[in-house]
Amino acid sequence: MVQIDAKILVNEGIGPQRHKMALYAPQIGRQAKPGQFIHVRVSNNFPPLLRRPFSIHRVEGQKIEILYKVVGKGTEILSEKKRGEYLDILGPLGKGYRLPSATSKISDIILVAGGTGVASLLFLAEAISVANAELSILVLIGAKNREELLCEEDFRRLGCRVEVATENGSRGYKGLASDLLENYLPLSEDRPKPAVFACGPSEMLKRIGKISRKHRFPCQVSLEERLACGVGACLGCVVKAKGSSYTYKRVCKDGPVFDAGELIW
Amino acid sequence: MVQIDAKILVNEGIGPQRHKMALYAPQIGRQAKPGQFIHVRVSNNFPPLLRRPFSIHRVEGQKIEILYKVVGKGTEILSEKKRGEYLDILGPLGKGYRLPSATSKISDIILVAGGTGVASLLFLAEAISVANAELSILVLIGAKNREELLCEEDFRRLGCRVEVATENGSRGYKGLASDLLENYLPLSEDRPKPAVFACGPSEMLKRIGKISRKHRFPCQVSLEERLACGVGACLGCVVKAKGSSYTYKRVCKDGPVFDAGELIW
Amino acid sequence: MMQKAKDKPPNLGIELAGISLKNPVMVASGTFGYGEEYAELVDLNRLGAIVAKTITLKPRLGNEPPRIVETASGVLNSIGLQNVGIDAFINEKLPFFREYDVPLIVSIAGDTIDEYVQLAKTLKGEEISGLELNLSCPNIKYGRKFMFAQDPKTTHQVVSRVRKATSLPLMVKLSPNVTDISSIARVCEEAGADGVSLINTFTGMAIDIESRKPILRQITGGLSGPAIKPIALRMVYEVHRAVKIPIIGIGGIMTAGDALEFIIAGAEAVAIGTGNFVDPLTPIKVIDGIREYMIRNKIKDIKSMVGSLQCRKS
Amino acid sequence: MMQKAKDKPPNLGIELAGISLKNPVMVASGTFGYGEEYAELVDLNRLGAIVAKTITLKPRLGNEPPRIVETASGVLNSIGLQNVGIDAFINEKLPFFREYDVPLIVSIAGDTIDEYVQLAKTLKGEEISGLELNLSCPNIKYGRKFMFAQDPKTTHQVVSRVRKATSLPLMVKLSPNVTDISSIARVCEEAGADGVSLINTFTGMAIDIESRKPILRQITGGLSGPAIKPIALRMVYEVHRAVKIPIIGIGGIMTAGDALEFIIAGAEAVAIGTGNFVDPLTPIKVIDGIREYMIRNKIKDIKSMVGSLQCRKS
Ligand SMILES: Cc1cc2nc3c(=O)[nH]c(=O)nc-3n(C[C@H](O)[C@H](O)[C@H](O)COP(=O)(O)OP(=O)(O)OC[C@H]3O[C@@H](n4cnc5c(N)ncnc54)[C@H](O)[C@@H]3O)c2cc1C
Ligand SMILES: Cc1cc2nc3c(=O)[nH]c(=O)nc-3n(C[C@H](O)[C@H](O)[C@H](O)COP(=O)(O)OP(=O)(O)OC[C@H]3O[C@@H](n4cnc5c(N)ncnc54)[C@H](O)[C@@H]3O)c2cc1C
Ligand SMILES: Cc1cc2nc3c(=O)[nH]c(=O)nc-3n(C[C@H](O)[C@H](O)[C@H](O)COP(=O)(O)O)c2cc1C
Ligand SMILES: Cc1cc2nc3c(=O)[nH]c(=O)nc-3n(C[C@H](O)[C@H](O)[C@H](O)COP(=O)(O)O)c2cc1C
Ligand code: FES
Ligand code: FES
Repeated sequence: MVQIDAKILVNEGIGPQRHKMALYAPQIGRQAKPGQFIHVRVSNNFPPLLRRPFSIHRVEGQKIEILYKVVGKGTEILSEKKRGEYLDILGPLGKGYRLPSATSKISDIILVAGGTGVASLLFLAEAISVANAELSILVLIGAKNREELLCEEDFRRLGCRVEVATENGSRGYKGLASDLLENYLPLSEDRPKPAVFACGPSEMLKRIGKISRKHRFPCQVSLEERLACGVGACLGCVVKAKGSSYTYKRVCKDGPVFDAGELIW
Repeated sequence: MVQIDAKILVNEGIGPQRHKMALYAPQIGRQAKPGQFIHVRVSNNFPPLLRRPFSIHRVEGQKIEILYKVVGKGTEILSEKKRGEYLDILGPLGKGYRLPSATSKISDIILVAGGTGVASLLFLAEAISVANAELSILVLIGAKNREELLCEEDFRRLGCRVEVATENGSRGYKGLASDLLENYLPLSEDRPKPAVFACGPSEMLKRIGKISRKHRFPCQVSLEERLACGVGACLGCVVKAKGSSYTYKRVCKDGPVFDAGELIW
Repeated sequence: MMQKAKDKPPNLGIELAGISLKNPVMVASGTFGYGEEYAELVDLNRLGAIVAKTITLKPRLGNEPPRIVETASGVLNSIGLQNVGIDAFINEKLPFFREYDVPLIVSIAGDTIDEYVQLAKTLKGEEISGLELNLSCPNIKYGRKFMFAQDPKTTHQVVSRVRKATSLPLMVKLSPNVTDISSIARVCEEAGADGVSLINTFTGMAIDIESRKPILRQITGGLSGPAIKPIALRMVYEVHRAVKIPIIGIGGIMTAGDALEFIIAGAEAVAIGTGNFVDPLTPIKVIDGIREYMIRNKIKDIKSMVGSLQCRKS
Repeated sequence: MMQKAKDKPPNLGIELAGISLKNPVMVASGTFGYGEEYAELVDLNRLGAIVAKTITLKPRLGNEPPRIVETASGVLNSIGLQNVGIDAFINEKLPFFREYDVPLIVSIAGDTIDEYVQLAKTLKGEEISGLELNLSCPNIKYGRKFMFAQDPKTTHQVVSRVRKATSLPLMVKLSPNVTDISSIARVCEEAGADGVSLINTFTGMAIDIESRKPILRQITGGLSGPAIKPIALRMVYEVHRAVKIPIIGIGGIMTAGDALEFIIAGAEAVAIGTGNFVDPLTPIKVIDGIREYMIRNKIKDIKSMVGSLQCRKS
């Protein structure tokens, strides 16, 4: 974990209200694992007062990328930043996805991405395709409409199979990415269960969590909560998790990636 | 007085931390009198929460100009605005300079400008040279150093005589503009007194006020105070003025131009 | 925004303590002068009501400047109730309002309870819609350490004595500088107030570290603006559960969304203060924004929104 | 910044209620975890002191999320004192600090006075520099409507009972949600406190107008950040004139300038809360900025700044 002033190398629109930013941040890139995030001070002025968290989308040489959607003041200001400016960022933060270990019986990986949830899952797909090249990866991407679909080609280029769902049916399956997942189930008994990794709106994750409980496959989900410190100090970002009765875990430090099974939804 | 979204036509540096901005604002230009100001919302975000006031520097056809110095957050943000963006402005506000009436015995005009005080005085010089072309205008400009001197040539082009003072002596007289004024005094008894108009730091205005009292010449000064509403409603911007014992006058509405004689300093 | 012909426009009108308002958006005392200052920029007839700058018996010069300083998302002011006095107000300022179709609420303040009573009596028979007792100006010390609104006992005395002296709708403007604003509001209700205005400013200060002097000549001033909104909103929420009389929500309102938060928390109406300085059209934009919200959410009557907060626990 | 050889560097060290601090800049309770969370980013040895997250007798789970929402120049939180409990704190968190050369002040809170006493006794003999009694958490209701620090009588009881139970330096953290903070501070002084920490958060709220629900699950939360600085500063100024024990100034400090305002108003030391979230290096930058200010203004000793406000009138 480091705090650096990172130079903006690219900041460009890649879809309606969607932007991609590349930052020169070798110190962070070196350490980064899929599912981790950076905590960005978007402005020295405020609002926004607090930093804003963004998943690490890709690491490429000296640079890291994030992929973000403009939803409020902070992301709006971010989208107006120019190449060559500097951003004060903290990272890499949080606990990322647990990659399938070499000895696991997993043979299939399913990634379920809703909206900007693709951001961390592309990084994950890259990591798996390097570390566990033998695994087949299926990516289910959901979006409101075809314009808002992201990263389809990037996943294909990695050799993943990609299925698409849009809420208005303007591309692929008409419905939600979680429907696509359900269509693949129940799984036949004769082959090992897939490992599912999901990132997207909390409603989607909740639904996938339920499916994973029902069909008993391993499932990691990456959550979003409002963060303050981002480093585990303020206890502002907790989610309910299983404990003796229950306990609260910090999205920023114990997560953002959790086993679906440990959460109380 | 109107509120408009004015398009920025020019916003350029003209010296160290000094900028000139031209705005498309025919509605304001038509009404504007020298000494009046506009009240600018520099950002939809805050800080700065409150508007920032700037004297009207020139009116040229459909456009008005302001001349400003970056001293804090508001003016910093202003200096970063780009041509083509819009600014929410109120104006023209306040009571401007009272021009010498056609029947007055005044033959000489002296303008004393400190720092960005030149802003409103150039507009005044233009107005006088149109309305009272027979009057001779002497302009005394003061600044910290030669780099910070503003508008010298603009005044000359209007046919004014210009004398310059810098605090470090890097141009003209070494000292203050108010010293220059004092050097012209005492005035001989045989010719009519000059009318003095001054705009600049409050210390300078105080000194000039004193000189005017001593030598008994008419003197108008343009004051600065922290404004809130800018339209006379909040009573936040008052200065002490003579009354039965004393009274408070609003810089934004009763001023910013006052007769030096009515102020209690 | 599209609207079918058969849809009736939403009703923004309310009855506030007996005063009919076209909409629940007023302008707060001290931030809108005597109305005339903003008349060139704002269509006064569109406002729910105007609360005039607080008036005292005698004209007051107010505090020495500087009186204003900006803080993070806020403004400190120490105007000190500069005003023309009740007589000049009636003679010189009131006639202006006859040209307008907007309720005028007159804010009054006194150094003593008798002065409040005398002010209320003096205003009897004038063409005004209501009174607001300003018991909470942080820039005036009534010869003692506290404001009226910081003490339940004096609050009760002022309100009940003024209540007897006037039949005009009577609002009481409370101070947030208290431990328990609900109990003060309850006292107002018991003493016969028709409503409470929440809140006046918080006492605060700012220091110039170079000169090591307070920036305001008066040392302290009243904090207003978006900075205080969360606290004001909480106070409205608390008081709404404590009293039955209507609440005027005040504090940092800049947008229709802010105003709606106050209404949902329990305010019958809202008033805009500092927002007027930032953008004179704030009240108008807030009114339009509330209307759009109601159309979008198919809300027919603003009254159904008041106190409609849905709490998952209590 | 140039400095002549003969110029001694300015002295930022202070003696705070018997604790020696390298400089007057601490980190506030609840905003810096148990120190370890920030250790990778901040050189803890440079801090004046660390005030740990408030500890209770039993572990507490804290409130249901959402617990955080940003407001204009502020943050509302309703953590609800989630903490590991005193035993785990001593066994698991304290050892970490042995590696560092920085005073640790432990903040404690109880549901009853007895619990405060018991906590103080349990911490006897531990390697800590002082205690801070948190009497002012707005997210905990001690079975009644008010916090301890909203009532002079209970405040006196807690402080004097804990005073008897410990010889450690004893700070009391006060609430700004009161009518008269000076009187509460005076009570602390009388009851034997070695200092007061001003201020904890203001109770506030925020509403989501689309769902018409409070954004925080707990409905209300504590407001911190730059928004509250002017009020916190005023409270420090008032309390400085009312008591002789040292004051720790807290509330919205983001820069050295902010910290200096508090010191000039009368704070012996300051603590940074929300500022840590915005920039973990805030405390370090504040320390450096204070030093630069002192050099620039030829101030040899920080102590000469405390309460050095020059008021043109009183
Ligand atoms: C670990 C983590 C990783 C993330 N990665 C990405 C990413 O890769 N790409 C991306 O586009 N976004 C990501 N997000 C979300 C992103 O941080 C928010 O969209 C951003 O902070 C919004 O800032 P804003 O100032 O633009 O919006 P705001 O003005 O703060 O909020 C806009 C709206 O969104 C709501 N909102 C904002 N943040 C949250 C939240 N955390 N939980 C619930 N509601 C919220 C607000 O209530 C409001 O309605 C991530 C969040 C977390 C916690
Ligand atoms: C009627 C009027 C006309 C003006 N015309 C011009 C002009 O033509 N050109 C120009 O450059 N400036 C002009 N000013 C001054 C200008 O408005 C301020 O410099 C500007 O508002 C500063 O904004 P800021 O946010 O950059 O600085 P801030 O961050 O607000 O302040 C920076 C520093 O300046 C001090 N300061 C700011 N405003 C004032 C004030 N009004 N009185 C005393 N101290 C203050 C602050 O205390 C602080 O130390 C005028 C002011 C008035 C009242
Ligand atoms: C410059 C100024 C002057 C004010 N004068 C008065 C006043 O005379 N009487 C009064 O009751 N409130 C007065 N107030 C308080 C406002 O009416 C309002 O209660 C407060 O500013 C909070 O609302 P806001 O955050 O929208 O400004 C004044 C506020 C400001 C900023
Ligand atoms: C997320 C958060 C948690 C806090 N937890 C505590 C706490 O456990 N004990 C305490 O005394 N104060 C707590 N506080 C209050 C701070 O210590 C501090 O008094 C307050 O935030 C004001 O300072 P600031 O504006 O610099 O944040 C907390 C504040 C925040 C923002
Ligand atoms: S954001 Fe502070 S603990 Fe997670
Ligand atoms: S700024 Fe409001 S009266 Fe002048």
